[in-house]
Amino acid sequence: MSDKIGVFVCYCGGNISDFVDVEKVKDTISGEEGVAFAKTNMFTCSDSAQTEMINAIKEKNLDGIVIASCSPKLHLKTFQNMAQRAGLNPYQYTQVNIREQCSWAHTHNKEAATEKAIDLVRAGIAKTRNSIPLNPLRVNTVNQALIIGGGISGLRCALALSEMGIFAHVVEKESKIGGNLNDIGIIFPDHKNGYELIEELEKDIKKRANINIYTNAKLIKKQGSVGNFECDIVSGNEKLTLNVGSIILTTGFKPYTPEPNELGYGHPNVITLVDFKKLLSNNSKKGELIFNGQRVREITYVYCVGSRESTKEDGNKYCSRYCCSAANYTSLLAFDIDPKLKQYHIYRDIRTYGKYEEYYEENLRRGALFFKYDEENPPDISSKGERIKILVKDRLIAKDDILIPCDLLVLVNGMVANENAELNNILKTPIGKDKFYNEIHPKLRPVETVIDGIFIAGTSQGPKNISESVTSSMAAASKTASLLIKGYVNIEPTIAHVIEEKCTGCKLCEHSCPYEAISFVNKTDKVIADINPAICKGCGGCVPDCPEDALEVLGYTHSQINSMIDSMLLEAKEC
Amino acid sequence: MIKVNSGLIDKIKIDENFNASACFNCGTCSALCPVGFDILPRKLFRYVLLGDEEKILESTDQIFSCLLCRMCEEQCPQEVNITENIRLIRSYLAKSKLGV
Amino acid sequence: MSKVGAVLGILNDNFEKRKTVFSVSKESLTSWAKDLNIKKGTDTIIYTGHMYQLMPITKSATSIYENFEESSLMNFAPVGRFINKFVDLSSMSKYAAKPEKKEEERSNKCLQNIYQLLKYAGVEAGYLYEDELYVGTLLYDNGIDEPLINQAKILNKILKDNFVQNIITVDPHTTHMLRKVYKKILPEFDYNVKNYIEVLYEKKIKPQNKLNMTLAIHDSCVLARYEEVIDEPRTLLKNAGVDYVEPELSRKLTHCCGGPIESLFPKKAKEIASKRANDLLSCSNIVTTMCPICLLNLKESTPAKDNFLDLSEILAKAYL
Amino acid sequence: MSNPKILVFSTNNISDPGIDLAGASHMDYPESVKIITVPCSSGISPKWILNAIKGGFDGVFVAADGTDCPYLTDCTDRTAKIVEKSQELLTTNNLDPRRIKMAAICSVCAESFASHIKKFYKALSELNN
Repeated sequence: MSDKIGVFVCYCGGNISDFVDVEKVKDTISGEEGVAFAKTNMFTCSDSAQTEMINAIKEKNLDGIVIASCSPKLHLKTFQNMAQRAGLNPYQYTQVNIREQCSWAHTHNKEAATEKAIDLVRAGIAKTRNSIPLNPLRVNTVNQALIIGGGISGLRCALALSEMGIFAHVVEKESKIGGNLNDIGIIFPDHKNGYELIEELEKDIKKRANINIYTNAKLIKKQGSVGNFECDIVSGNEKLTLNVGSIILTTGFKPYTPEPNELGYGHPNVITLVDFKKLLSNNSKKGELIFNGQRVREITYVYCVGSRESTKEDGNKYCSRYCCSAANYTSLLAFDIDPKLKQYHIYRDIRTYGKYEEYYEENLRRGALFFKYDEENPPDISSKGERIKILVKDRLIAKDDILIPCDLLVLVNGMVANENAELNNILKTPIGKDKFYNEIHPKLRPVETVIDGIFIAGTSQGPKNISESVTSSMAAASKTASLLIKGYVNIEPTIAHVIEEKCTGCKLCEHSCPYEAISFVNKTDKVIADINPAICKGCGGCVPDCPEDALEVLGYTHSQINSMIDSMLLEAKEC
Repeated sequence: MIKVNSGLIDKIKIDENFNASACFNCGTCSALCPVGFDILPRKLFRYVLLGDEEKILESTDQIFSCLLCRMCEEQCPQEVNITENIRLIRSYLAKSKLGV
Repeated sequence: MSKVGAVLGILNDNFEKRKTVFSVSKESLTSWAKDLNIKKGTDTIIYTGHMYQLMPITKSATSIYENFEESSLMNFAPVGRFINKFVDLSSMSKYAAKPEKKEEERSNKCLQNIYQLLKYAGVEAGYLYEDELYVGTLLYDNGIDEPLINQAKILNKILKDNFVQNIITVDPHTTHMLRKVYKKILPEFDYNVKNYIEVLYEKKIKPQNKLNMTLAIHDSCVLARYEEVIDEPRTLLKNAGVDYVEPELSRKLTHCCGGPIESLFPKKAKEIASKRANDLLSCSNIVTTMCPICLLNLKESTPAKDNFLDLSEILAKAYL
Repeated sequence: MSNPKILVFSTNNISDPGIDLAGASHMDYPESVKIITVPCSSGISPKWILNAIKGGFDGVFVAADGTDCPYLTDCTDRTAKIVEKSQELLTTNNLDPRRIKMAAICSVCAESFASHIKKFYKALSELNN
């Protein structure tokens, strides 16, 4: 509980004060319960203002502060650190957003905006008043990492960790490393065969003492938490326990397999892009493309197979991202073998983004023809012997139907997530609707999961091409390093806790935590719920499940929230 | 319905200058055309690329009414050799269809 | 056989049998040079390509054909082609085109001017007289390129026999054909080809009289867009004291005169020409052209015929 | 004249950035909208909602994480259940269950937030009359 609170209201140059009467806000809240000191600042985040605040905290013996300024997304950490420098517990600091959520939103009515700002500051004061000092949990870390998945992302990540002095264990479920790259054929943009790239990495890895590769291997058990996980793995017949500070999931994707008869799939002359790429890299005769002993002269590609299925129930809603570029690149590889080939691309949208647009342009120049279709009207596929006939509506010439006879139909199949049921059961990593792993924030925290110490990279988190996969695996490596190299890690203390005297041990909360942070313990005279602080994420998902209000999240306690609600209604009650 | 006839293009595309497939169908070519082509070059090229001989023959007068003035090429974002393409289509028609 | 096919057929047959598309006498092709004492051959020649000389008959032929276009007579065009193989239809039939004397004189004068201008610039050009051939633009543009290869071979031999190295052309189409097309269809056809406008510009000729006049410029599609000769005529006019006005569509974006389709679709050609002529006349009441086809088409599409002048006619006034 | 007071429950990672963006883009919405931020919309207690409306708020808007939730895959269902439970609580307390509204607001859903709030504001105004 804080009862000597300092409140600082920011002008933010004019960003706030142009639309909110900052002085009036300060004057009004000065008399609030618990407020010992109130002041305005031109720029609260400036060094001089921070020094002044530190002095005020020390001189006036303040035990809590409220700063009304911009969004906490910008300066929560800044001011928490400032509080700490002043000797205050950073969790007795509350930031009130009167810029993005007040002055900037209400530029037309200064009086009403000022009233709103007063209410918001009052709520902030109430929150600080009901706060308790919290201390982060410090955990020592092990300077080793476990990478699950020995494809390009995992291998490249292992090398990056090795270079930073972190021991990397790579667990690969297959008998050899390399994943999808082993049989993906020639890859863009460097025209190498996928397996050659893997061979290069393997050579490099063999030279290093701090990378261990386990094949035919899987994780069977995980205990512990961030900084110190205890992982049991089996590799072949061998069983071993690894102590690691972090886990990186690079479990990759599998190519979408069309359903029987989906766009003619099942007919011997209807194959997937992945199979076609294999065919191309095995085609030995220059000048002729041979399939099943027959020369191929006309090829049709149908795009978005297994991707962007917005109307299909349980369909893959996402774009598989790499396939437009890959199909266009493949078409060029085919032209390289036989420039006289006729190639027809039936697409929904061509997304050869970034540098790969040139593949599309080059296909246009080399005579490939493109036909756009929409999901509601997919091409109709029929066959007569070995010939495939594709009927598609052409939007370019008065919606005529076009019949394309060809020797080979290539289904440009997308990516789907590996199921990893056993692994997910052990790690509890959040999975999105699309079955790929979910990051905390796609832009701000793109390789972190809500489980501290578990990172995701490569196509395990969504469709990517190879360079994007490696980029994310580099990010996961550096996030791992920044976590482990210090030797210890602080865990946010804003997690769930049990109000012991209220808990009746009814166990209604038993299944509310998907991370299994809740267990039940014997406490003196009764069985009550208990939270494992290293596992709890602080989401509060368990809070509404408790009929006794015995569960709450520190920093968002029942008393804090209810007092905030009450303080916002103060004016209304006075009237 | 148009059945793709992949053989026709090989007869018309007798050299690399024929680059109708580079057209991405924006239609800019028609904007300043002095003739006011009834059939847009992109549409004509599409028929050619698909091998629809009947549709091409229907457009004979149009094909021969092009001035070859290259106004369209000046605007074309894809650098399609529109007039040379038309000339080669004429060449095919004159030789194979019009009995010249 | 379609009408287009028939007309092209007549042109093709004429070209193969008579080496040109319209029948005109050899005398009328070379008469412009009669009193000029031009040497035959030599390393630098003026090459008319018959374009100026053909304009008078084209005018007469087109006006007849224009009346044909929508009449039932046109249905007999295929028959015409058949007869034409044996009898020179364009000169024998009762519909035969007969050039106007006045037009012939004007064309000849243009050529004479060009020759004199070159001479003034210090270029002593020779001429091939009756050995000169029509270069076949009309056929090539319509996709009939096979007889052209033969023509290119014949012309190449004539040029070699006359020790020619530099060719100065007088109209844009011949410039383009000899400079780009012939070279493409016959790689050994390798001459230094320039349009007379380029030559006069390079020689930096000085005017003898300053003209005090304003006119609108009509760029030729072939000269401006194909050959990128744009600033040269402007410099020559500016140096002569001419104040020129650019229509909205000019230089690289010049608007076609309609000429290229006059033999197949004269009505459409005239429509286009008349639109362009009006645009030009709204800029200035005098218009200059740089191609005999442009000149013919534009002037014939409007009552203000006399307001259209060939560039050589203006240059002659200032520089000769 | 009624000027409905609305309490918004918003979330740190997902809907708060969306509401911030609405402000940063100067999208106007009523000043009587106040915001309390929590970690996840699945952690809102129905009793808080009841307290807010009993105490004098005319409506509570839950700016839910929806499918973007970084913690819980079933966040939408959980939040919906909380809203349902809150509506029951209101009904038993003789309060109109229409005073609660929920919509998923993503981190860039500025426009959608402003329009939801305006609609809700209008509905509450009608309810108050």
